[in-house]
Amino acid sequence: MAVQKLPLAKALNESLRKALETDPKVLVMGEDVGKLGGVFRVTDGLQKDFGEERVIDTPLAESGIVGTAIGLALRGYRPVVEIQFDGFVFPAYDQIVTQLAKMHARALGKIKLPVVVRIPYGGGIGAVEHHSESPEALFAHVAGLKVVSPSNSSDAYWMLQQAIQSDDPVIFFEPKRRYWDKGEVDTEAIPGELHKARTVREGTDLTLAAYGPMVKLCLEAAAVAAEEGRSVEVLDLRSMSPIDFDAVQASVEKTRRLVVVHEAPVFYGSGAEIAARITERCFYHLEAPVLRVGGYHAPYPPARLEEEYLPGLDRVLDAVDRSLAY
Amino acid sequence: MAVQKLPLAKALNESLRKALETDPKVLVMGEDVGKLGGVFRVTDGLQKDFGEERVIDTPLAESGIVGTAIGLALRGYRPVVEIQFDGFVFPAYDQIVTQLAKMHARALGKIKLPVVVRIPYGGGIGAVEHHSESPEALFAHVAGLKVVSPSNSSDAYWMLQQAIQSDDPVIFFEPKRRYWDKGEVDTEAIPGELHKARTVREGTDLTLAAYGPMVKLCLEAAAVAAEEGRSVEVLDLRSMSPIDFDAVQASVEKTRRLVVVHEAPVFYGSGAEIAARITERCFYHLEAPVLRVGGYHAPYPPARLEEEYLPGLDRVLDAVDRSLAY
Amino acid sequence: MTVEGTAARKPRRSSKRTSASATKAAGALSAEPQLVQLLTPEGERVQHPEYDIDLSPDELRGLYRDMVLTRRFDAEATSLQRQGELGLWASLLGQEAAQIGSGRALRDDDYVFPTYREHGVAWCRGVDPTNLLGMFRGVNHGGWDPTSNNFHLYTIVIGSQTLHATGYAMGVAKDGADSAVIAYFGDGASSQGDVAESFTFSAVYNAPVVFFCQNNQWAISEPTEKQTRVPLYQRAQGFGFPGVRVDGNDVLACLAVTRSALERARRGEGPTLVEAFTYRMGAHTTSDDPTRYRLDDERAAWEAKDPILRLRTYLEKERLADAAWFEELEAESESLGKRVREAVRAMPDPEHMAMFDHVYADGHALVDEERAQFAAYQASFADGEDK
Amino acid sequence: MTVEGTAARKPRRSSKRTSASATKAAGALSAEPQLVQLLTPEGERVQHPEYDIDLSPDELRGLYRDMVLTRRFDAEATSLQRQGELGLWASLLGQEAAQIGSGRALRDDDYVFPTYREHGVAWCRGVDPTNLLGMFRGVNHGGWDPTSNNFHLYTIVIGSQTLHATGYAMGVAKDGADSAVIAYFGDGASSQGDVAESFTFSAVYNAPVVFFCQNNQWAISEPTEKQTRVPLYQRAQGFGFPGVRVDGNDVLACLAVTRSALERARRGEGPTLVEAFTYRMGAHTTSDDPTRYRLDDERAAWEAKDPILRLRTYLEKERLADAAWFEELEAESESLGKRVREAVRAMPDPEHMAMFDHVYADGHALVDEERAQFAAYQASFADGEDK
Ligand SMILES: Cc1ncc(C[n+]2csc(CCOP(=O)(O)OP(=O)(O)O)c2C)c(N)n1
Ligand SMILES: Cc1ncc(C[n+]2csc(CCOP(=O)(O)OP(=O)(O)O)c2C)c(N)n1
Ligand SMILES: [Mg+2]
Ligand SMILES: [Mg+2]
Repeated sequence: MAVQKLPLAKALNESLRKALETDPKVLVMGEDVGKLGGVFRVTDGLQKDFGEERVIDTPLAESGIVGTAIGLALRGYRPVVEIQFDGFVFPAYDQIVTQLAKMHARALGKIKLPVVVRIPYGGGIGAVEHHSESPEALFAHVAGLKVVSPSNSSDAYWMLQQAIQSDDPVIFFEPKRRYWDKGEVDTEAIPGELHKARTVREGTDLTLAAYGPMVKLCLEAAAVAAEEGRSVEVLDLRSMSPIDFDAVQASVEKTRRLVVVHEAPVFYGSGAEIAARITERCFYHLEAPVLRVGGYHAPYPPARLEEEYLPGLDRVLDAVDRSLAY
Repeated sequence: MAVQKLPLAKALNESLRKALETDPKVLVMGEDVGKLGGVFRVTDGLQKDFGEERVIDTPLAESGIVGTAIGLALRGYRPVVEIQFDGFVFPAYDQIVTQLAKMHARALGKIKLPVVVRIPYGGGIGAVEHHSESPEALFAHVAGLKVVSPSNSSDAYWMLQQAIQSDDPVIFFEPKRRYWDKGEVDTEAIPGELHKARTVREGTDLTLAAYGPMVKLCLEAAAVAAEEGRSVEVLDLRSMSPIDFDAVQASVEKTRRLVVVHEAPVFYGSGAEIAARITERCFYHLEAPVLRVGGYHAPYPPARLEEEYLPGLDRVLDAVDRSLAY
Repeated sequence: MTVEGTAARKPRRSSKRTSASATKAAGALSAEPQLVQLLTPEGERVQHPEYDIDLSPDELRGLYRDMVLTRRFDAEATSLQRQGELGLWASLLGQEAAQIGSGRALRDDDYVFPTYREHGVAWCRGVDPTNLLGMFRGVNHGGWDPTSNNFHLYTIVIGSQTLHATGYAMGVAKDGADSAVIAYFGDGASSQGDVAESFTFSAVYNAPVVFFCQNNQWAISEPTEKQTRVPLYQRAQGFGFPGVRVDGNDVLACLAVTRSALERARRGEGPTLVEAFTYRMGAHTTSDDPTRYRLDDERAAWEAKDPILRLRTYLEKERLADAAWFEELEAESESLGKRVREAVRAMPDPEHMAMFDHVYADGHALVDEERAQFAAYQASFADGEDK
Repeated sequence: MTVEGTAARKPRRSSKRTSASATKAAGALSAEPQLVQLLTPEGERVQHPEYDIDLSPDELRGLYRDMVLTRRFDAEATSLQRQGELGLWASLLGQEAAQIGSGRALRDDDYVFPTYREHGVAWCRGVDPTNLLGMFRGVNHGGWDPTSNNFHLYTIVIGSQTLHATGYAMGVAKDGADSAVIAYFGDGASSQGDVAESFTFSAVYNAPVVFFCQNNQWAISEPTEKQTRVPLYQRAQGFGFPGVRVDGNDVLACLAVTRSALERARRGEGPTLVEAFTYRMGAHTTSDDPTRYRLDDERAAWEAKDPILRLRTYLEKERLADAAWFEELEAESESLGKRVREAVRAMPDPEHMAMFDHVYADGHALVDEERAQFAAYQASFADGEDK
């Protein structure tokens, strides 16, 4: 009973259900989270079971959603907010950046804001504009926020539990193109720490670091590379703020090469921060510069171009080759 | 007549005046830009001379300001928008990121959005919360925007001219703590290119790269370092999107050491992008990792702590020492 | 689509649905909405004290033709989506009168800011319907030239276009032109801060803009009561301009009310909010499953108020069009469907390099660099093949 | 401050100032504002059909005392800023009645969301006035415990606290409590999208919140006409709840109207908008120079409507307070000023390391790392000194 094979979206659903059951202060709010169960069905059935007072269809106004969630948190609730798509978080950006992120510090710790903002993110699903963005760097740059992204069903379940339990605001990026990927969830396991990276494949020649939707791709790339006789280690970073630099450093001290992969544009992306800091930490270990594979400095393209825009197997392997060529 | 010594704020004022005179389509809009002349007097006297139809006091709503500026641009105007302080740009963030940045691409080039968003930014003026932010990375990560910042009166004058003439949206960050610093402005000079860096001090041992308010600090640091027998080159980057990587590369190939200085938090800041890319470009040239000096991962502190939070002479020199120690 | 029925024909009143929590005091504020109607669901022509309209038989037939062709186009797009030719489609089914009525009220020099559903308005503007399909097919994000038909690109971020419309209208006023601007948005959109800010700006600057809200009763799965507890047209008054509710399934009333609001704008009297009370007969988009959140009954009741049917009844009753004319229109419909089908199937995928185009008007060093890198990368595969 | 004068005593009507571009049609919407008044500028007690209040002499003297002490505190803060002890000060001068009247209408269990100017409300909540000065001195960003007096931190980002208040009120309703919430904001803030969204959310969820808008006629240099072309209290109606305009310089009317709105909230009838029509007698903040944008005449006219003076006149006329009482209050004022002055001067600068505190409640690896680096860096100077 404790171990189930669940699609990632369903694991999130179970996690929300668990939180609603366990803590009467937990609320789920957002556009269409009620009867519809969210456009991705992550909140499916929750309103039916927990009522309209706890699973709340909100007016169509993201600033309002986050702003009222802050107020509810001040009143002692633990709101879990759904933003319908990555591209629609920006009307709430002011509330997130100037209020949610800073209020705990503004009060010198006297109040806490346990608000989770769930954001389905990333591309690869053939969607129209604004439905495939990867804006994680825009949140990770902001002190006061924590930013995480699960890559599989088990992490989806547990990281959401931990995010809801956290007394800090957490921006929870859900890899929407992996919503339907199944994975085992042990609801009685002892979960790892929310902000620690995990080595998902061991290797000795090069480290691939990724999070969210790109972990699966990196595992595929490592498998192909293995056929070509290259031992590639894959790290699932899991958290973009904080970043588990210790884990990356340890891996790079072993492999001496690092490639960071994300869907977000490379320019000013999380790969930049990782490259800069790891180069500082591992200057004498690195045999090649940290390479980055990610989106281009262009608006996310129409669906028929997204395969070219997004990091794919070939682009990751190309970066692996380039790194190993140093 | 053509060469005048002007405070940076006054140089901006003259530049706006020139633009209003030259092009009847240029508009100035924002909160308190009219009779008051803006809280920093950058728009002083403009409404008096050009009228309320061209220098427009807007309602107190930043999304509305940028959103209507987009509409005005679609109608053929060239709005120059003032955001009163860095911390108040976020209500406009959605309009800037999802509309202003993307509309040209959305139309496959058939429309242009020549909108300039002026933002007084950075700390060091002893202000209350939200009045000392350095959010440039949050704009530079977004394709479709150009992001620049002058460091002196001459650039203030000319870069604003060029930003207004540009057919692309430009986020124009004004180093508010330098508003009162005087510098020569030659209004008949032939200006440099908007997005090219400038070497403001030559050196051979190490490169300091900065922009906006930190250029002056880096020059001071270079002068102190010179007394200690170290030849430090200082680059004024001027543009954060695009970044003139060629200029940084050329300098680093000479000096073999790079320290990037900005007020914004280091974590996910522009220094990360510069460090990552320059390390890739100059892997075999660098004798030390690119070091970064900037704000901490903490909300901008109360005024009585800002000196500790902000990069100062000692912190820059400390980084210079650390780099040279490699 | 043209369904007979005797179900309740009076527009459902929002107040009926006001959530239990709404109080009497609030209820008192929401007086009986004054729904402007000129043509009843039964096809009876009725008078209205403030709004009237006198249309020639040609014009009446024209409106009917517009609605039929729009519906046909929409149906074709829906089936193209089912066939996998489009990634998504947002159907306007049921909203033809609101869109054709308001669209036909416009002058060429007026400017339109649509949402993603104004296919009928696009039709009135002379936009080639196939142009609308590129973004739903995934070959572009719109891509048409807004200036060639004064019809802006579709906007997906809810509400944001209302500010663009307001700014554009401020520009029209500055130019001393007597054109007007119309901004479309939905009942859900009414909750967005941007829409409120556009009301504020347009009122303060007295901008010549008409806010045309198609209240189709639903924002995806949320009924209008999740956005407001009083009728939406009343929102305008608190900002200092008039709001009016029109039967959104009555093409004549939509034309009359929109024309009057546009005239008001031209006369320099500023903005008007028009709430077109209508119904989204289909799913939100082809990705949506409305059976999860609404009852069939409701849809059935609205079928009896079909906008096309009522005008057809009127045309037939008044003998303004004969069977031959309807047949000809049917044929025209079919050929439109065919043309659209063929055009979509022939729509090429964009070149890969196109993703680097038009990021900037004046160029950007990084885009150039990435373009070159991408070209070299792609060429490396070609090279590989050669070997 | 207590200036006699015979200048126009009726509140200036917004419509008088409506910009030239506003039209007659719009003007027609802005009917004569119904200004609730219980005490005239001349100190006459008047009746109002809907709002009345019966206060004991003690209570009346209490209100007077609150206003006087608040003004004294405010003056002290202004002079502390001039002396360089504070970096900035936002004076409430002229708005004492609006703040004390509304603040005294609150119960202990009600919750307040202020802007940055509600020093009088803070006083009513029992917040130690020196607590308010930390952020203006630059030693913290507020830092008091909002829960100890149910008085939230000052919010600088205009309008954003109205959503926090709405969410808090939604929580109160969920808890089944009969407390109410009050959100303060200004005339300028009324234009922010967040304020409109808070109206929408509070109406839809019927949240027990009172929106208290102090229309002090100015948002820095912009008169209210730059934000609206009709009186602000009317904004509420289009969202489905009542709005009322009260003489913001009449402490009795402010108390009565706010109390009534709070009671309404407690009864489960949802939000109310109160517009307190008042005047910012001073500069926007100590950084501002109002001579650049407004005429002295205007200020003079409002001096005649001073909120403290009129209550004094009334107390004296009705013999509710004697000279000794006023003298005692004067002495209390002075000692308050002295206490505040001393407290501010004694306020220590924060420890340098404090900037790493409270970034997160549960910690963050990078903050720990940077804190350690900073400590080592600072220690390196100490080491240097040793050598
Ligand atoms: C800012 C933003 N939030 C959320 C969405 C997702 N979304 C797309 S359409 C829609 C409902 C819109 O309802 P309404 O305004 O009534 O227009 P309708 O679709 O009924 O025509 C939502 C929530 C979006 N596009 N933009
Ligand atoms: C979002 C935002 N934009 C701009 C500012 C700068 N600002 C501070 S106070 C103010 C005017 C506020 O006017 P009003 O709401 O009438 O309040 P008042 O100061 O008159 O009490 C402005 C523009 C801000 N604090 N926040
Ligand atoms: Mg709708
Ligand atoms: Mg004000």
